Amino acid sequence: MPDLIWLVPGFPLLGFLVLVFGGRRMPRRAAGAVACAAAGLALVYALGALAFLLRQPADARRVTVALAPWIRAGNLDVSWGFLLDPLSAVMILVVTGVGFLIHVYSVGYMGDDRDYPRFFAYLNLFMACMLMLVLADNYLVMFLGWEGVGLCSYLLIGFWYEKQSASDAGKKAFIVNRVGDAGFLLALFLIFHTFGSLDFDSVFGQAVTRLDPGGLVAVLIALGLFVGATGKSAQLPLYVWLPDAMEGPTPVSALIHAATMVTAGVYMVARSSALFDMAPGVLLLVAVVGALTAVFAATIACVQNDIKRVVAYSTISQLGYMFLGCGVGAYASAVFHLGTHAFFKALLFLGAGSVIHALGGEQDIRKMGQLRKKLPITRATFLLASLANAGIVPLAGFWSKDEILAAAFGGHHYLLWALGSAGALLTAFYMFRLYYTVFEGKDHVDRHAAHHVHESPPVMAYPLIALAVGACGVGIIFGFPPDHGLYHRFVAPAFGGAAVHEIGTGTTVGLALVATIIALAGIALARAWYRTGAHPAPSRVAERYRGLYTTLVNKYWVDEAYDAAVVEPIRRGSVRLWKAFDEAIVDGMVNRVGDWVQGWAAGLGRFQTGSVPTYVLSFLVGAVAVLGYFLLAR
Amino acid sequence: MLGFLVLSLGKIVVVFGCLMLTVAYMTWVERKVISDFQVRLGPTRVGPFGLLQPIADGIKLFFKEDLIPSQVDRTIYLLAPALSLAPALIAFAVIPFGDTTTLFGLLPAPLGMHITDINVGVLYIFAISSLGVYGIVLAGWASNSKYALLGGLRASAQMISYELSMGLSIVGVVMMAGSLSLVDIVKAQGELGVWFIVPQALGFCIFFCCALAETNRAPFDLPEAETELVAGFHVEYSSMKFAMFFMAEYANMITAAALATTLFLGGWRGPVLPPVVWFLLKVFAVLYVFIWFRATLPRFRYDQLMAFGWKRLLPLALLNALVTAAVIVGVS
Amino acid sequence: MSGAASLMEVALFAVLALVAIVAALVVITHRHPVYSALCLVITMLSIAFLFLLLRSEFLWVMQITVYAGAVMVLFLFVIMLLDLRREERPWRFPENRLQVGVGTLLALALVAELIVMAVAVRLPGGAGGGISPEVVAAQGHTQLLGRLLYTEYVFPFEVTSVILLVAIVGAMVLAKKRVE
Amino acid sequence: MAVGLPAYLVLAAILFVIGVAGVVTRRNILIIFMSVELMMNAVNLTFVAFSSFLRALDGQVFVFFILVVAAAEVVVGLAIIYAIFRHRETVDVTDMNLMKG
Repeated sequence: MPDLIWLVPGFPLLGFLVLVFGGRRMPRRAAGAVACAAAGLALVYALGALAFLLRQPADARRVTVALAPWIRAGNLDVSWGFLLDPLSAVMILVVTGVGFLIHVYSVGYMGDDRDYPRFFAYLNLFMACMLMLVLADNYLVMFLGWEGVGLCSYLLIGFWYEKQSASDAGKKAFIVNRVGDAGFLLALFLIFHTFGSLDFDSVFGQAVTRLDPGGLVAVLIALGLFVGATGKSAQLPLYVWLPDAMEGPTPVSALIHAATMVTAGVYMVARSSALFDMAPGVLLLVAVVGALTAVFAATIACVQNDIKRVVAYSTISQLGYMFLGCGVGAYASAVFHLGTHAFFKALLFLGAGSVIHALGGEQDIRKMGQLRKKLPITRATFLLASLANAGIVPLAGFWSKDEILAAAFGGHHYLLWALGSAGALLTAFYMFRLYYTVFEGKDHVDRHAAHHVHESPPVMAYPLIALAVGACGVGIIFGFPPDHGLYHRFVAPAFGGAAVHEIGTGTTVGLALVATIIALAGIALARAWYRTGAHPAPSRVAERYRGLYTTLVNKYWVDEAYDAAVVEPIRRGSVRLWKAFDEAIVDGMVNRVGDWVQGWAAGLGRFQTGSVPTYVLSFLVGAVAVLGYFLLAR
Repeated sequence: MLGFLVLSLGKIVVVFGCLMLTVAYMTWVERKVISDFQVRLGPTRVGPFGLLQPIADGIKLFFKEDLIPSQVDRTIYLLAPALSLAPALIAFAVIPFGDTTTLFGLLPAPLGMHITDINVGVLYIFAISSLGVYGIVLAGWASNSKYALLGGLRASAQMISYELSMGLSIVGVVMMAGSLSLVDIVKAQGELGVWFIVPQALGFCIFFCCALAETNRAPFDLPEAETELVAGFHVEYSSMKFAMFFMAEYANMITAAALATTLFLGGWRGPVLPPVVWFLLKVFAVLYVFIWFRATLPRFRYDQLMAFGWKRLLPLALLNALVTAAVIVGVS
Repeated sequence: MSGAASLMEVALFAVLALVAIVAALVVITHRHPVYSALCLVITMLSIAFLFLLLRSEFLWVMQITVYAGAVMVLFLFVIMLLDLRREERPWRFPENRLQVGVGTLLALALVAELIVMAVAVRLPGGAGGGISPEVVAAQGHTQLLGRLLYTEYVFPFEVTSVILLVAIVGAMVLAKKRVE
Repeated sequence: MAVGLPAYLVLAAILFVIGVAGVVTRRNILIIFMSVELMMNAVNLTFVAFSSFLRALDGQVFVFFILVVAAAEVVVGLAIIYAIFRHRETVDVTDMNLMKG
């Protein structure tokens, strides 16, 4: 069985190839079926891989499969190798499970799009790259997957490339990610320089012996990896691309920009825990950045009016929690949150997509309201996802988020815990602001659109229901009791028993109570303000704190600041270089050489009479001269 | 040295004489055989069974007025018949008619019954016969007549095309004998105990088809197709020069038959009768088949002829060479 | 070797050389291409028999088959196809006079140089490559050459076959009538 | 052998230069082409002569290759001449000057 692990990314890759070369020639239904079958088969094999791992004894759940050599140059030796351990098993299950459901959903959501096969081809390619990323047994294959998902993200954000904003958003995502990738790449160079290898086994095995705890090399490696992670996982300060990425089709937002790709950074940090543990300072930085991002994004989410952007900022915020978890050493909990978050955030996005689909493309929540009657399934699943996201017992989000906060508390990072809790309050508030505004409150739906409002077809509804079951169930089934549930017993060995600060049961229960109260408070406030849709408080508060409100609505003017600080100077410098260097010097040189050659050629061309006898005659002169020289030289 | 010269000269004279006689009587044989096929009598008046007919014909042609059309290129027009006949006769130099002989005890040492035996005998015959084209093509061109020119071009294209297949068809024989010398090839058939026509049946068929085409015989006699080209390349020729073309054609036929005999039919080998008799018997048998074909088969169309040569015979000959080589490698 | 045979050989060489040179001169001076071609055939045949004089039987027949039997027939074909006739004397054209004069002068210089070099050639002593006429007579010229071709020179040999293929295709493409 | 190597070489030189003279002085491209063939034959003669006097067959192998390549060259060359003639109705090289620089 482990020999067949390559089939997990292999099936989506095959699907991609089939769709790319034959997609236009096959019926639309067939294209969707191929893509879903590829994702489904990958899911089956992922389940098989899990079953295989479970049959092994707990300390032997780690299999490396080397398929073929890839690069051999000097002492660089990289092979196509896959690593199957509990961590990657969890990741492939999340990717294939959520991915498969989103594929099915897409069949309905993208049903009317003319580029249907292209969409599924990209989606399959994304699956293949993402699975390669999480299954890699060395940093280079991981990096290949990493760049592959980045490419797919770019392609899918800009899927509707005729739309200026979509193609701009795609480019923005790609360029911002380059910044992070540069850090990642530098870290890889440094790893290879230090360890002479890029294989996980040998790097992590030597981490303790070759690296000084807190030493410069360890710090630089960890910092580089973390920079890469902030880019891919949209953390401060590189988060700016993710909200714009909502220009892509909604299933893409759900799959790539909520459930899977953006969590690649978290996975990478967790996978590299051995290296991060050698740099405690960077670990603290990870935690601080995570916590700050969690609150920062949550504050923006409170005032946004685009349904998908609210969810997007929520994603950034939740990713912050995951990094907070990594930062305080609770890698397993961070990955657990990654898994639960994949379910409820994908569900939120798909629910949002269902609403948008029903309203014929409308995304502004100020033009929604009272949709609960018309969209009962969407409404129910969306409510469950909101509760899960807000962290209400016993839904998924509660377990994982609480573990992270408890870990922060147990690690004596009280400030970080406080920030996290504040974020939780905001989370509950904005989630239910969204829910009440969309499904209850006042009906602001456009008269023309109102006629067409309908519940989504079964092909979209069933994935919603399946994800809702997941959002409700995974937390309590796998995560209870906290830190000792099924999930932890399975995954913890992968982190080599990293020091998670034990806290007493009493403290755990107490923290859970506090968190629940905070979440309920947020929900209560949102209910009070937005349930009827006529409460004057929101506008009064906005009026009162006009400065703060404007700042939030404009997202702290971060985009504008980047424009002024980075984009504009580069642009102006480039223009100067173009005029001063490229046109004057480079072009000038080329033109000068061209003129020179042309002049000579015009002169020499006179000898080219085109008359054969002349050529032969000159040939003969040469022959006589050469022979004469030889005779004389003798 | 002198003895060698005298002997060689003697052999040349004997062979040349016999050959010319055979050529002359081949016309008679052909007319008789064809008339048999067509259920008529053929020449009967001149001598018993018309046996003196060839001589009468020769005398007639010899004394006929020698016409030279005014617009011809004289030098080449006069040269062409000789260029046609000479290669046909020269080729005979390497054919072995029999084993060695002492000429009933007249000679001090046994003498090979061939004018010469050279290492590259087979290639020599092909080289010489490839020169035969000149006579035809130059006759056609020099005559300054469109029938003659077309006939000449047709003839040379046909000969060049079929020469290829012919050369390839005997590769099998050469490989089996391990030599290009005709004497050695005959010897090899003796040692093998069976004529090469048995293992090289396909090669023989190809060779025979090519020989028909090379000698411009029916069904490949397009260069002389009376119905289209009046008489082909020699339409402007008359009298003795015309006779020379005729002689060249028959000499070529005899060469081809002798070559077929030597390469495929065991040469002069045979029981009881003396070798020379066997050789002549086999040659006349092959010649009879030549005539038989002429009496039986209709003429090809020109494109069919080319297609047959290039698309059928050539691949078949290649296949034959390939299979023979494979078998030889496999056996050894 | 007996004196008579030697004399015979010298006489044959003299005759063949003379025929070759005279025919070659006719090739480049005759105003009718057909005569040029025929004289070239004569030169080539003479050279072929010189090969025989040098005990190179295989190349003798090959020279006849390839050059006289194939190449020159092709020349004749093309001449007839293009229907070329007697042309004007070259020195009738003023712009050609200089060319002919200078060319002849240079050619004379070249032949003088070459003859000086040819006469000065000295062969290394000893048995040379060891393929004496006796060895050739014993083992057969064709056999020896064939062995060399299929062992030491097998790669060039195979490359030549590719060249032939290319030539066939090239000639067909060039000579084919463009179908409008 | 009664005739020495220099005799063959001188004969070859003369034939070669006759070929050269033909190429230089004639204007008919077919004659020029024939002169080239003549030059090649002269070279073949030197090859065979050297080979024979050096008692090594390699020179004759070269002649074999030259024969084959010459055949190929003639086929293509004549095809080109034919193609030129079809387009320009001439075999005079002084009329073939389209490649003038």
